[in-house]
Amino acid sequence: MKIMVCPLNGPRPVSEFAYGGELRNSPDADTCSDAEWSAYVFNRSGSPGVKYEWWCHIASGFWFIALRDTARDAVIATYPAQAARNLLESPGHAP
Amino acid sequence: MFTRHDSLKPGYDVVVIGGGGHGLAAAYYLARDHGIRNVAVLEKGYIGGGNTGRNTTIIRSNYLTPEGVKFYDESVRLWQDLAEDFDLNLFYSTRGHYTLAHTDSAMRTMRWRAEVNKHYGVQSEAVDAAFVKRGIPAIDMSCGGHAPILGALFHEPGAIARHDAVAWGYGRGADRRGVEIHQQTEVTGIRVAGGRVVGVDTSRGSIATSRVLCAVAGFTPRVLDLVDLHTPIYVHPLQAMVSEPVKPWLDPIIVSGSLHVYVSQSARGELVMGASLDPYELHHTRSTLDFAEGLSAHILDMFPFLSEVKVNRQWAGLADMTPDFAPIMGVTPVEGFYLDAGWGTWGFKATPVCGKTMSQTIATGRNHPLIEGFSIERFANYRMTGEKGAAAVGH
Amino acid sequence: MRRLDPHPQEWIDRSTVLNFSFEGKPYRGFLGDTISSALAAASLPYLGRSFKYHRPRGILSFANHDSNTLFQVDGVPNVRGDVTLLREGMRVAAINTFGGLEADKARILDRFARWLPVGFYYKAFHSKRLFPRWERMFRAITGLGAVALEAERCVTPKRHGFCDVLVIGGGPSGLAAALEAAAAGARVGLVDEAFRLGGSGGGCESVRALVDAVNDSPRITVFGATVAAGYYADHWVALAEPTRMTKMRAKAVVFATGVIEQPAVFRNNDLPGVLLASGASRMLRRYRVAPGRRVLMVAANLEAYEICLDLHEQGVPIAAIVELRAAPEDGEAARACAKLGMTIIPGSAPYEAIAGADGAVAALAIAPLDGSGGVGSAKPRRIECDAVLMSVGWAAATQLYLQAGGTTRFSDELQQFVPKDLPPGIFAAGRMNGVYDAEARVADGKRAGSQAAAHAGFGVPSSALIARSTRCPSHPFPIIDHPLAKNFVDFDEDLQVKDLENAAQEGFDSSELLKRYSTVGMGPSQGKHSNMNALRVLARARALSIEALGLTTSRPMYHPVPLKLLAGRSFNIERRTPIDAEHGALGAVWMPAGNWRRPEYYAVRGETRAESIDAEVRAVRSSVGLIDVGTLGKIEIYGPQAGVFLDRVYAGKFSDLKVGTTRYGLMLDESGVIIDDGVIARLAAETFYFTTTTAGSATVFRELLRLNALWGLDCALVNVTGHRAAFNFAGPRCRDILQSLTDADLSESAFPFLGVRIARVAGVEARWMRVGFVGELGYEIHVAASGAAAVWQALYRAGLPHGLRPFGVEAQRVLRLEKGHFIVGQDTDGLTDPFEANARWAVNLNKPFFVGQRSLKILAKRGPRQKLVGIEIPDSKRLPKESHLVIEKGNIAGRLTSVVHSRTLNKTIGLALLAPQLADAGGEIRIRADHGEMLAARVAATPFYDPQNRRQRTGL
Amino acid sequence: MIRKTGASGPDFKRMTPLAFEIVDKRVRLGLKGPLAADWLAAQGIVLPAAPNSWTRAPSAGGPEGLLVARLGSAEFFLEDAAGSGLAGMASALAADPPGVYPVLREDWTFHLSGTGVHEVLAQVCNVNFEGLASDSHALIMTLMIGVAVLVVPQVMHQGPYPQRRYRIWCDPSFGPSLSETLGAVVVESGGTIRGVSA
Repeated sequence: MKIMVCPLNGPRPVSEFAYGGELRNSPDADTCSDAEWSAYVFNRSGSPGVKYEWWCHIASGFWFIALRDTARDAVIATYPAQAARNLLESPGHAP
Repeated sequence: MFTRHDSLKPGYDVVVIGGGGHGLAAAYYLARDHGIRNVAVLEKGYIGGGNTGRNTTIIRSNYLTPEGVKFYDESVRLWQDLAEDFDLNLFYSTRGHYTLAHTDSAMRTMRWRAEVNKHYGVQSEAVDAAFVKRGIPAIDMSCGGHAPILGALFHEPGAIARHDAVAWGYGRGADRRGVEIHQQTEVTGIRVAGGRVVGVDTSRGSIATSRVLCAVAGFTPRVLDLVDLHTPIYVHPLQAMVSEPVKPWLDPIIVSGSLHVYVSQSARGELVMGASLDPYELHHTRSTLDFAEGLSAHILDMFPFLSEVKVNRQWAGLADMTPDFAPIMGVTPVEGFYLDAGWGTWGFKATPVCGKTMSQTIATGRNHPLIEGFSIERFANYRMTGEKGAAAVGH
Repeated sequence: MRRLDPHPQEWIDRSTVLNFSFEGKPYRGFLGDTISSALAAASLPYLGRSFKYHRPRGILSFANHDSNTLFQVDGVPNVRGDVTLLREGMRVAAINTFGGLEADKARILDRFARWLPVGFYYKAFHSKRLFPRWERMFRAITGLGAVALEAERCVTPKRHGFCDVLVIGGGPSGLAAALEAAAAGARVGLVDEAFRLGGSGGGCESVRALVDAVNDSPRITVFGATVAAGYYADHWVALAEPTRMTKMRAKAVVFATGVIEQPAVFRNNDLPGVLLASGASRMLRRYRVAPGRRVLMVAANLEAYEICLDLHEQGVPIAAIVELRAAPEDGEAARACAKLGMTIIPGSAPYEAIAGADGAVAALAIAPLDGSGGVGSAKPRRIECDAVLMSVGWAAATQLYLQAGGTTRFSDELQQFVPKDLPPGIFAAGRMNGVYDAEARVADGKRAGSQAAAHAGFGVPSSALIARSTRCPSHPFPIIDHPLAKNFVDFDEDLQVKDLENAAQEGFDSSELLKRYSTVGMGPSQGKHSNMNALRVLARARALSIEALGLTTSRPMYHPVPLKLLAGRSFNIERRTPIDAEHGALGAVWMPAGNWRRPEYYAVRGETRAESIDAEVRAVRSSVGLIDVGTLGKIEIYGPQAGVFLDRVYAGKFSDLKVGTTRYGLMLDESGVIIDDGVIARLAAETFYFTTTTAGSATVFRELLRLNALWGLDCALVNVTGHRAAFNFAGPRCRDILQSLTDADLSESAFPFLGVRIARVAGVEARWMRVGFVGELGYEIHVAASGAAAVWQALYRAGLPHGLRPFGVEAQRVLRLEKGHFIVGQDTDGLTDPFEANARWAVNLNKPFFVGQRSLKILAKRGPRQKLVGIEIPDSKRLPKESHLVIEKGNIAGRLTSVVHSRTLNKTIGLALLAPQLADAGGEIRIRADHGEMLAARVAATPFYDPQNRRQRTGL
Repeated sequence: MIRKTGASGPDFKRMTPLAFEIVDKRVRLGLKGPLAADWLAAQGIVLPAAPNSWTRAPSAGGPEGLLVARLGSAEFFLEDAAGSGLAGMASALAADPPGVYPVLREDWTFHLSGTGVHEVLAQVCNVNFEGLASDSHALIMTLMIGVAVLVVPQVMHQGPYPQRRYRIWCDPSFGPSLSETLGAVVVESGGTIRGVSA
């Protein structure tokens, strides 16, 4: 089974984690067009590649960011969730 | 059975990307029903080597939405005559299909599906526990004591078939009608000018064409990138495994959403078993032990006497997933680029009707009525086709 | 075949005789015998029938991959006779026979073989009319053993294992690797399929010394009779032991998996008595069973001569050595054979094996080879023999190595695939690595063991370079054509050379297509004795190199694994509320709710289920009822921005909620679809307490944690779902009863509807919420789990004199439906938005932001596709079922999502999702019930019961 | 045929018999929040420096003293046998100090100890407990047969030899089911289930 290195709990089998999807920028809800918004809500970058993703260590409820190659299932790096806010231009309308 | 072509022609009327069941079926019907024979099918591996040869061969039409039911019902109708059309035995074997319900909310969903199915003339009934026990005498109705079976959705026409043979049948039929099948030929680019398709670049040279069908379930996003189309499609692996052959003991096809199991017994006597999607995005067909462990446990919950039966082989395919669990088909914003994608875990059973509807759509340039509910625009319009409700493990 | 005199190294204990039966007849073997060795010793002509043509078959390989010797043993199908230990009283039978091994009716199929070419089944019987009948016949003759439907579930444990270096293969190189790694300080796991270490060469002195050293090493854990069934990511290997599975996590893996002998392909090469030389050798050394009295060796490598010497030494006469090569390599063994006067016939090939009266081999026809590798026109000559051993080549056991991401190339020098690029932490050694000579194999093992240990952080990696074998152990094309065919490439599937050639001819001419069309390699042995020769046939047919064709993908299982080992105990964990026992004592009839169990209703002697549920409802409406709602998700949120957070995750506004009050909340996803609901209570300026649905509790809390991590607001979430119990105590009498259990002032003015208070009840601190899900004066009482039983009992006792009934999920469904409350997931589906659910009132679109808000603005423009409305059915005789459809002008126009017959209202009521044009109050609709019966119904305003909601507000 | 190597380190060679024990709930205090650490320090509590670790402070609470566990960085779980200062702290916490939030801890508590303890753990959990240092003060958050648990490895000095004991906490709603399952595995492995004790 894949090993994933949780920034808090260290290396654990991937079965201890829940996948939270790709870390994505959302358009500005107040200024974007309906088309831009629906594209954000539904569309995905479906091709294989190296992506920033949300992962949660289930037992500790600890969310973090993993940089993963979805072609090889290789976890390249993991970061605490705070990293999400630096990685995103607009972190889902952070206040 | 197939002609080997040493080189590509400079141009084709239609280029089909993907030599799986869907692509070959579309080519077959283009040639047979629409007289379009100057067609190339480009397959980067070998024909039927993708999900056509990796699925668990279940054929049914007991879907939840009117769009889905009508579409798959037409497919089941086409399946009936396929073997004779091909002069090739597809081992199309009608077994009856049980979707087990272990909770009252599952029973509600089964009845919902049954009512919609019957409305469109599909044989489908929500049945009680006693009916299930009569139909599957060997099953442990308590499922190991922790998931008692309350009833099921019973779909009498549910069937299985020899998956590879479907690709071979369509391939041979297309080949005989002049379609060129090029294996080990990978598409590296799609040339678009003024919003319309003008050609295709491949690992074996460039082709001029004005019409391209993308039928590459599991690889769709990569091809869509070539024409800069954005869709909700994301890819997760779907795994399956097969046992050693044993003498026939299981006729019907059994699916349990709660236990994440589906199982049938092939003509060779193997138990063909599957479960739900892998939990995260991946474009790799590796196998996992967790899958084999979880599935084995649930199989034994239903059939404890299989303890000593051995698992021969496990494998995986790549599934195009969509938010509403319905496919994305037909014309696209790129003129001349046609899409047959988003098959989730249901592509095999749709093979004939996809060939039929996509070939007509390509020939006429207008979406076939049966696929209007599956258009690429439905997301932007917030008009999803809610197949999701029926799809815990909907194989 | 016969048993020889005892030998010190034999694996059997002749002092213990075991009685067993085969095909109903009694036989005897010794302790330590396998089924196959005992039957071989009994000199039976053949032991099984083949899969397709039902040809008689005998022992082939004795290597755990012998599909000729699969048996039905005490009701268990497909038992491998060559590796299954004999037990006293075992009942053994051949599989896949009709009327027994000898009388097998299906043996007639062998005569039809000519009319059953490859792909036959694709080309015949496919008319719609004929197929079903033919399929029944076809299915009956396929399949191998039969499952015993009455057999019980066999439960075996599964465990996680951990080691630094895992060595797969207990032959010389594996043993050396394990010892070297252990010497470097690594903890080592050593796995081998056989009962004893040592591999095929287990007999010799030097190897026995290695075995002893391994058994003495405290750092090495040996897994015997264990199959490394699959390699999974990050050095995780499934070890299938006889009675349990170990999921071994290693830091490095050494593949010393050896090689698997491949048969020569000639007419009737599947006759009983024709077997692989290595198999004969194992049978001889381990079980002292001689392959025959007059043995003929088909040779193409050095091993052939070594085994001949071995046989000679044991007194087994060698009829002749038929050497496919122009001359044997100039080795000691070959010279010794010659010196012993064995007849060596070089440059010759087996042309046809000839069966005797008993069906086993009686002679071999051989012929000189012409330049093209065929036998040309030369007249075959016949040599009498009762056993033919084949020693013509090997295939590297690269399956697991390939699963681990290793790559191979085909070595023309060695005529086998050898490792090319090895991923980090993966090492290969021994014959699988192309190293054949005895000393070199040990040296290669040491090298690999040292490098693996170093990779795991122990010692310095060896820099030794071990050269691959210079002699070729495998013949490039040990395949002889015959006009009458029956020259089998795949014994599992009865595939002959021509079958593969025809498949290639038809265009199935890549490794993968050939496999799928001809099914070569798909049988129980997964091609371990056939894939190499099949590749050679395909390469010849296409005039391509084997390297160019390549191997088919290798997938788990390396060797078939019983479902029981994979399943293990299959634990099933259930959640229970702290008063689970109280429910039991009150006669609860359980129903599953997610992974919880909840009382559906409480059975009372003398009442039917319906009567009990009615009585529970009546109690709530007329007096008081008590229900355990502890399965609801319960979450606390603290901090200066707690209110802001709730504003962002719920559709309603909560930052303005007054301390001491509660408000209903609706949770949406980004697309505006309803995913959850609950009640939010403000306990203090910076403290909120809220509930989620039972089904949603885990996922909703996890998503809230994610959003909090994303937004970085100054607040913290605590999930107390399991730590707090919750009861709903409801009914006109509940306030008076409760007042007797608390000092808190429960008066309307002090504790109004929708208020929340913290006060003791029965001496336990509790959070009280005045909410009205069931539509009566009611209090939801939340207490710490440890206080739950006391409070429940106090409420129950206090209520009893007033006619209290504990009520379950069913009664609650009736009560909530009488109030017209919807249940997320039952009355809404995966696409329902608040407009459609008639819950616009719970949405505040004017907030700066909340999840789903932007999509709601789009949905508002689009307009609802359906509307959730109340309906009444005048005809109270007929009760439709939930999910029955609403039909309008022959089309589906909606669906009944909830329905009950309300005794309280004395009418049938429900909720339905309807097409908007039908959704106006008073509108007539038609529901199609069972058997197509159409029921008239009317759209009605909700709540059905107490429309002004007076009762829950004032308790009047 | 299958031989196991010795258990981890020289100091657990002679273990007491395998046992599973459901432990009485003790006086507990759970809290989290940005200022939780400071607040506890102000109460005179010595905190584990590293996230996911624990310390034991001598206290009136009996031989085992006060257990202070740090879950992640900003959450704490204190446990003590009868009485001790925790009750006082709880009331101080009730005054809602800013940045410090109470966490209700009604967990079920188990002890797993004795010969073969690691074999039992290996059957229910994928963490390599046997590989932990013998003096490990790690606090492990993991899944045991799918249930989220807190595990601390402890060294007990009862009797002549140091004993490895695992203290396991789980959500009370999983308590009955998890304890039944663990108990069954222990019994099958030749161990005993001890009654509720402190």
